[in-house]
Amino acid sequence: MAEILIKNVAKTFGAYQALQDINLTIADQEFMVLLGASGCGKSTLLRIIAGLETATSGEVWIGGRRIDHLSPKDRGIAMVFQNYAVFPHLTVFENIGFGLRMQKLPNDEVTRRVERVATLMHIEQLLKRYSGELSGGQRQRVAVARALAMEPDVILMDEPLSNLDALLRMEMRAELKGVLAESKTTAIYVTHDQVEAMSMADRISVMHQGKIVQAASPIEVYRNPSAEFVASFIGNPPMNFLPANAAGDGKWQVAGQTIDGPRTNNAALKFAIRPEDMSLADQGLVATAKVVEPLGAHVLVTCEIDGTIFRVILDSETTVQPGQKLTLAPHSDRVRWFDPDTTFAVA
Amino acid sequence: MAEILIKNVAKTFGAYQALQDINLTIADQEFMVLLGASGCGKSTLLRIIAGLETATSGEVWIGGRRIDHLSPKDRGIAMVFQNYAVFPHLTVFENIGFGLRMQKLPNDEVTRRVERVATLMHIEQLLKRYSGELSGGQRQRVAVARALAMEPDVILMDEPLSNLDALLRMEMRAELKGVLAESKTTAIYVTHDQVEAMSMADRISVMHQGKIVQAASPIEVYRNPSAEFVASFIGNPPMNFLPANAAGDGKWQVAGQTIDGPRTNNAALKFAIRPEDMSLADQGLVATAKVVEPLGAHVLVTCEIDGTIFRVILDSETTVQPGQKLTLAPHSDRVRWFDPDTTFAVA
Amino acid sequence: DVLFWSTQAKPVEEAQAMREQVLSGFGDAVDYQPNDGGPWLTRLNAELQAGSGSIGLLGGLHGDFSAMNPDDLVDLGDLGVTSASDTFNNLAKLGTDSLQYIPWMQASYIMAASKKALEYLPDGADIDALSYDQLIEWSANVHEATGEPKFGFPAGPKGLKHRFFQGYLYPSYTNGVVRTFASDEAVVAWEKFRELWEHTNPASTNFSFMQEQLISGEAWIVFDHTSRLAQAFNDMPDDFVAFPAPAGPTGRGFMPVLAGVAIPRTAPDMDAAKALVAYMLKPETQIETLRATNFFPVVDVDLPDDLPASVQAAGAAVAKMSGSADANPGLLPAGLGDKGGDFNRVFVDAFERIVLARQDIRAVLDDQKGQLAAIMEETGAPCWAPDAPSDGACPVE
Amino acid sequence: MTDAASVDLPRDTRKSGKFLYVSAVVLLCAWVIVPIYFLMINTLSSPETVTSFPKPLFPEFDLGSLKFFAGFAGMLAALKNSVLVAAMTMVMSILVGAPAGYALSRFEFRGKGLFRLLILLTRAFPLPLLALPLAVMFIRTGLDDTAFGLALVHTTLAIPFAVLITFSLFSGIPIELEEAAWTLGCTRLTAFTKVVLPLILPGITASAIFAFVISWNEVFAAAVLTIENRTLTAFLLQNLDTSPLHLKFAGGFILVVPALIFIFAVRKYLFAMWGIANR
Amino acid sequence: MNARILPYVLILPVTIFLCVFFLYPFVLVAQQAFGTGSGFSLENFREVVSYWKFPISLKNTLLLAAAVVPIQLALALLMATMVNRMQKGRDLVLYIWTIPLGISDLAAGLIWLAIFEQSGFLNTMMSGLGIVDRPVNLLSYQHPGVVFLAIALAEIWRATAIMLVILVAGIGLIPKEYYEAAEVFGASPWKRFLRITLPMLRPSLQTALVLRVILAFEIFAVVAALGGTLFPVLMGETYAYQFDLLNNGAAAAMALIILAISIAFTLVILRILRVPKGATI
Ligand SMILES: Nc1ncnc2c1ncn2[C@@H]1O[C@H](COP(=O)(O)OP(=O)(O)OP(=O)(O)O)[C@@H](O)[C@H]1O
Ligand SMILES: Nc1ncnc2c1ncn2[C@@H]1O[C@H](COP(=O)(O)OP(=O)(O)OP(=O)(O)O)[C@@H](O)[C@H]1O
Ligand SMILES: [Mg+2]
Ligand SMILES: [Mg+2]
Repeated sequence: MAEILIKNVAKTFGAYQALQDINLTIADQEFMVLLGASGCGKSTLLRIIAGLETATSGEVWIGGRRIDHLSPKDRGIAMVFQNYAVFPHLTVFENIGFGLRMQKLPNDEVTRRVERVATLMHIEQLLKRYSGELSGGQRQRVAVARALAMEPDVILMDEPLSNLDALLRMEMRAELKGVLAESKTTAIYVTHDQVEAMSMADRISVMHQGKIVQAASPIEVYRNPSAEFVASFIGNPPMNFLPANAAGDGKWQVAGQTIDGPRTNNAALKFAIRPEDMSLADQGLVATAKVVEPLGAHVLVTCEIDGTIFRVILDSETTVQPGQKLTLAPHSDRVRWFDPDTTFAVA
Repeated sequence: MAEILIKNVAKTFGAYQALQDINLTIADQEFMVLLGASGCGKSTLLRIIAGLETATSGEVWIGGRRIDHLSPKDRGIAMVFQNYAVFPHLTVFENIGFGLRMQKLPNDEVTRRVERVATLMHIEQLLKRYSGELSGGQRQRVAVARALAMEPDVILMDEPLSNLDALLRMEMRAELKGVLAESKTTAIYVTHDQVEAMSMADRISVMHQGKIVQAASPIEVYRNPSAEFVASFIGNPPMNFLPANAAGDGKWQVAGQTIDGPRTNNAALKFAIRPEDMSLADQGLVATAKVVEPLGAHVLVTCEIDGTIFRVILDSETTVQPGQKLTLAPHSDRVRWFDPDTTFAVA
Repeated sequence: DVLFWSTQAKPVEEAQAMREQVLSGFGDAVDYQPNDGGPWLTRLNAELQAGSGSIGLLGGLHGDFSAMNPDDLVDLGDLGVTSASDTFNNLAKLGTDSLQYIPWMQASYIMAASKKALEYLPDGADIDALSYDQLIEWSANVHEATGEPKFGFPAGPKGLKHRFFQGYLYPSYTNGVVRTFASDEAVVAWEKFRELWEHTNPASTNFSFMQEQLISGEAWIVFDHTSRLAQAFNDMPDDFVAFPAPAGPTGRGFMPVLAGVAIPRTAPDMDAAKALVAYMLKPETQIETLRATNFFPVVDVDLPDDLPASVQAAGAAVAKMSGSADANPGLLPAGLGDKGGDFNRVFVDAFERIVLARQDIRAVLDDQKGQLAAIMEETGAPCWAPDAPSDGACPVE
Repeated sequence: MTDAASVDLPRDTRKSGKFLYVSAVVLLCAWVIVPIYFLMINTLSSPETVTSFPKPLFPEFDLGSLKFFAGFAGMLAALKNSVLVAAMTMVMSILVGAPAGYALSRFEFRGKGLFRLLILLTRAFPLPLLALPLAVMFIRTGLDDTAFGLALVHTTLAIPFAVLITFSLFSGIPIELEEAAWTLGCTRLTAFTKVVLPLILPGITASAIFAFVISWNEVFAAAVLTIENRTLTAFLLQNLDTSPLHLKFAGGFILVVPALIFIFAVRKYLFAMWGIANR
Repeated sequence: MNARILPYVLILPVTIFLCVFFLYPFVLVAQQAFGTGSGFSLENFREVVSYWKFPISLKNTLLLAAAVVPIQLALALLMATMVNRMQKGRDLVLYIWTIPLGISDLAAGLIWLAIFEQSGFLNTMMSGLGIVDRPVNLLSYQHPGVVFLAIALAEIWRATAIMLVILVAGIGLIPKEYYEAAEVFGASPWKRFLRITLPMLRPSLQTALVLRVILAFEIFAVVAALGGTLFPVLMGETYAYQFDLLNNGAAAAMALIILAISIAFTLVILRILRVPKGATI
């Protein structure tokens, strides 16, 4: 049982407030992904859970025990550091086996486990090297392997795959998920890769300026962002926004079009739609194509509507020229509305 | 004029051959992206160009001058290091201005340039901090800003955006491209992000085990991979392969289906298709769905055909259940063929 | 075994000889440990303060003992051994009624010269009866002939220069040391010494043991302690001559060196220590000591003929010195207690200021006089020869 | 500019730079070695040669002076004592000093300034003045005349070196490495011993060298605090200055040799063996 | 263990050690400087300061430190950077350079006296080369400059290795990546030294300088060997008070004065070389 409970955690560095009133529960064996802009406090939160940083206030519980005052080694946690922290004076083998030696496991058990995770991470042929003789991605995999070898109750991973190529990353993702599920490990995983977040997470917590804005399942976060920040942050390219003015009776005026929307008292709302949730049609929002970027299977067309950037992803079959006028029909069940004052979603 | 010419460069570390016979020309002002698996030698190549590592053999020319024997500072190069190498004893401001001070630029010019690139990288409010007080992504941006501030002839970037969130990364990409184009800088850019590679590159060089396998425009690399490695490496998820047996007269037997293909003398080829280049149809390859992963706008369905993993990307509207049989029709103009012996593409 | 804690016979060869030749004859094992003054005194004081210790026997100069608290030394009066000299025995009481230490061995300061220098002796000068003026002239001759000043004077940090002023220069010119410190005669004496200094090797401020400079030829005519000249005579017996110190207007001043042995009150084995004292004073031991250290016996002995060259040369020179018609023997400073160092410093400072810094002689002497007077008053030490006796503290006139 | 010129020019400057560099190294080596060489000449010369002029520039290999010491009673025992004391000093000063250096580099705590001052005071006050009270204390507590007792005093002298050197090097070890060790189940102590210590091996080595050398060459305390168990230095060195020249040199030489052997044995640990990188 | 008490636990052994073996005797000795038995007085200080040699020895000590320490620092830095970039034979070279460490100051004085004395090696070589026609007396009161130079040389020779070893240990820990970055950004070797080595070496520099300066104020044996009585220094005077004049109070006062000077300089060094908060690795 390694449920993680974070209660009212705050952290300040001098005058700078890095975390504010964080409340989060991560269920036992859950795979929680932390997403958020650079500098929003993800690493700080992980470091507080690991016990490397002391929270200015608040409590951290793991498995029903309050652990704020335990030293890192007593928290049953393993961590992958954002900057690896691979020991330079030890070989890859010794690095990976480091934690196991600390637990005084017998030699053959250490060897067995090290070799297992090394194979998993595709670094089995590097076991004799020192970290100075590894490439960036290899070093990162050593860091991951070192944490995995511990078979901890809780694993904290700070962008563990950021320096790997797409192919390897995809493989690693699957293996990580598999290994962690098998060992029933609770995981908190920081990533900037949304595909990674979407495909791996049981739940995603979106952080913004030291606060958690939404914590929900990937599809929920993607489809029903709770706030404008989440909407614009998740999804690549991000959601499009257009101002909407009340036209009464649940109708809203958006870029010259009248669209069905929520019945609220607001005079203005924000209309939001993901780039892929539109198709070329005879009727709809009229946009001027500006830049056309091939993305392989699709094209990303960056357009302008009333001076606002508006992106749409179309099948790469369609040929669009810059300057061309496009009429875009939003898929109505994918349209979302936000209150411009609170920035929160309106039902 | 800063054309880069790499002639027969090889590099060995002890017994390990990190680079073999690299030949590459990067045109003046070109934006060249290096792609390749972790540990394939990308950083090593950059470091050789920068002069931080001496090639075991071969020559490096920049702007028509052979520069192998110049020290790094005389090569007119700026570099973003994979591990940042942000000076810990200097503030962000001093870090970014470091190279400018070395050039003995006047104070106000230094300030002007530093502030400009800092704003570009969204770190203008961090200028007084030391690197120990920055988050990983912030540190990385300092490293990028430091290189940009130099306004060099050639800029080498080793995964410069790997630790940034998607939104910021997208912004940075655009700004990087803009700034480099404006300053007419020749760039070599290592990335693992294929979207980045596709959208930024003038040309992409794909490296594999210390060799360059293909150097061509993004769309070319994506659509017409010159070898199996490139095909499987580029594209996320990667291209699917199935064994094909000659059925005579340009027909090939693939997973029980007969498909038009090249007229060669081979008895066997490999049929290859990208996951997004298929649609559900009445006739085609029959696959059994195993895992269904939502990716936002699409779903990634991992299937099996004759025991081979086979991935397909479908519109997220389609509901697929694991275990379901799918009939997939490949878009015929997207099918590629590879020689299983040489691994090279067959016309 | 007995720990013999000594400031004498420090050079490794002498220490070795002490152990192997002198002390091996004592029934019990003796651990002979020579030390610099600093550690010697520090260790001794520590044992005295702690109230227990391992030092059995102390060896030191008269001055080393006079600086000590008399209560810390065991009365050796009942031992039944003393030196042959009443003067020494008196000195050894250190102003008390009891024998604080037993005189152990003696030496003096003499002159030595390289035979190469002899040809430059001034006309009519007798090397065994030189005057200061002749010495100066001789040195000047050598200086002129060789182009280099060849008189050597032990003015280095460990040199015994102060003894030259206290026991030789002042008695020879002023017939006193304390009373006449700042007299007009003293001014003359210093002027003479300045003249001599003209012909003195300027590196003398680094010289501590003149035997080295004699041997190396950096100095041809030198003044020093007999044992500090020994090596020259032993190594090259045919190259050097020893001769008495020069004479001045008030005679040929000279001064003995007296070393003694004493027992600290913390000695672990008092009987063994006392036995060792008695052993040290035995004539045979004294002769062996002479061989080992070049210090002469303090008891009556018949000197054998096979003594080292240094002993023979020095012995002869000292004999001529004390037997000369104008001999003006001085005594060791007595009654100064732990101010012996300050007393020396008055003379050393005068030397450094007058000779090295070339300050005005009169002014320096008048200045230093105050300090000398203060020392005498504080200690209340009465005058010793050649100063005229005093009631109470010896006055500086 | 032609290609050849642009390539050759820096090559030349590199070559001349290299030459300058090598000659500087050679010069500095000579600067250190030549005086030692003179010491050796004098050690291996007969007494007459030592005091002669001009001096020979090559040793004549007269072993007389060395033989004298070889026959010196108690040399071996003294040598043993010296090594014993130096070894104890080394171990104690590092065991005691390194944790304090660690505390200085990793923690902010009240009294830190005061503590540093105490360390410096220790080095800035001449030991001979302290010898008397120390000796009294030692005699009373029975530490007197033991190798251990002397090692305690020498450790006091070596501690400032150990603390300050380890302090300055600990500051160069990224704290992340230590943090990583903690998350892998290390206590502060094991993280320190398994990760930090190996990385500051150069600093430990430097401290060890200093401790050894300080103890080896210390005369005063050794002379006062040991009687039966004299160290070689107290045994030889303190009487050297009043000994005949040739023995001075031979004695000096004999004292130098063990220290040189020790430094030779540990020299390679002075280098950081693993490049420390942040990532 | 609690991070608040841990540092105290760590410094406890040293503190106990120093309290017992340094502070306790130090207090006893220092007391003697202030008055003789009864009451507090500065008489001892007045005495030592008013002695005519005091200003000279103070001047000499400071002058020597001022001449020697900067040169040693420069030399040690040069040597440290040189061995650091050396590929072949560097432990041999470093070993040679650290040899003087093993040589006590007494022995060093001896060695250099053998070089500078009139019948010494320097004269042998000079007359051998025909520079002088007969040996010149270098260490005499007539050439105070030469005496000073000889002392300074001997001291530089003897004690540069102390700094060298500390700096070598420190310089090796500077991550290579920073040099590479600086190099790419146009820093010449000299600039790299100024902008990377020096600032990143600050802690080691601090230590090396502090220890060296303190030792420089305690210089004695080498000076006594080469300068004889010509070059009085503070520590020599202190020993004279203690062991020749048996005036413990005055000796303690002298020692305290040296201590005060050392600490003052140390504080200045620590101030100049302090590492700003946050600017550590
Ligand atoms: N000093 C060294 N000794 C031995 N092998 C080395 C050394 N440095 C690098 N290598 C090896 O050389 C290969 C290329 O390294 P390089 O850093 O260029 O990889 P990379 O393409 O940048 O990988 P990544 O994407 O993981 O950063 C790697 O397999 C690495 O293990
Ligand atoms: N020691 C410090 N002093 C001051 N500010 C700090 C310090 N450490 C971190 N910060 C600030 O706290 C904020 C949160 O940092 P953190 O490392 O948690 O970010 P992050 O979410 O991990 O970002 P990234 O994705 O870029 O790694 C950042 O804005 C950073 O600048
Ligand atoms: Mg982070
Ligand atoms: Mg790399």
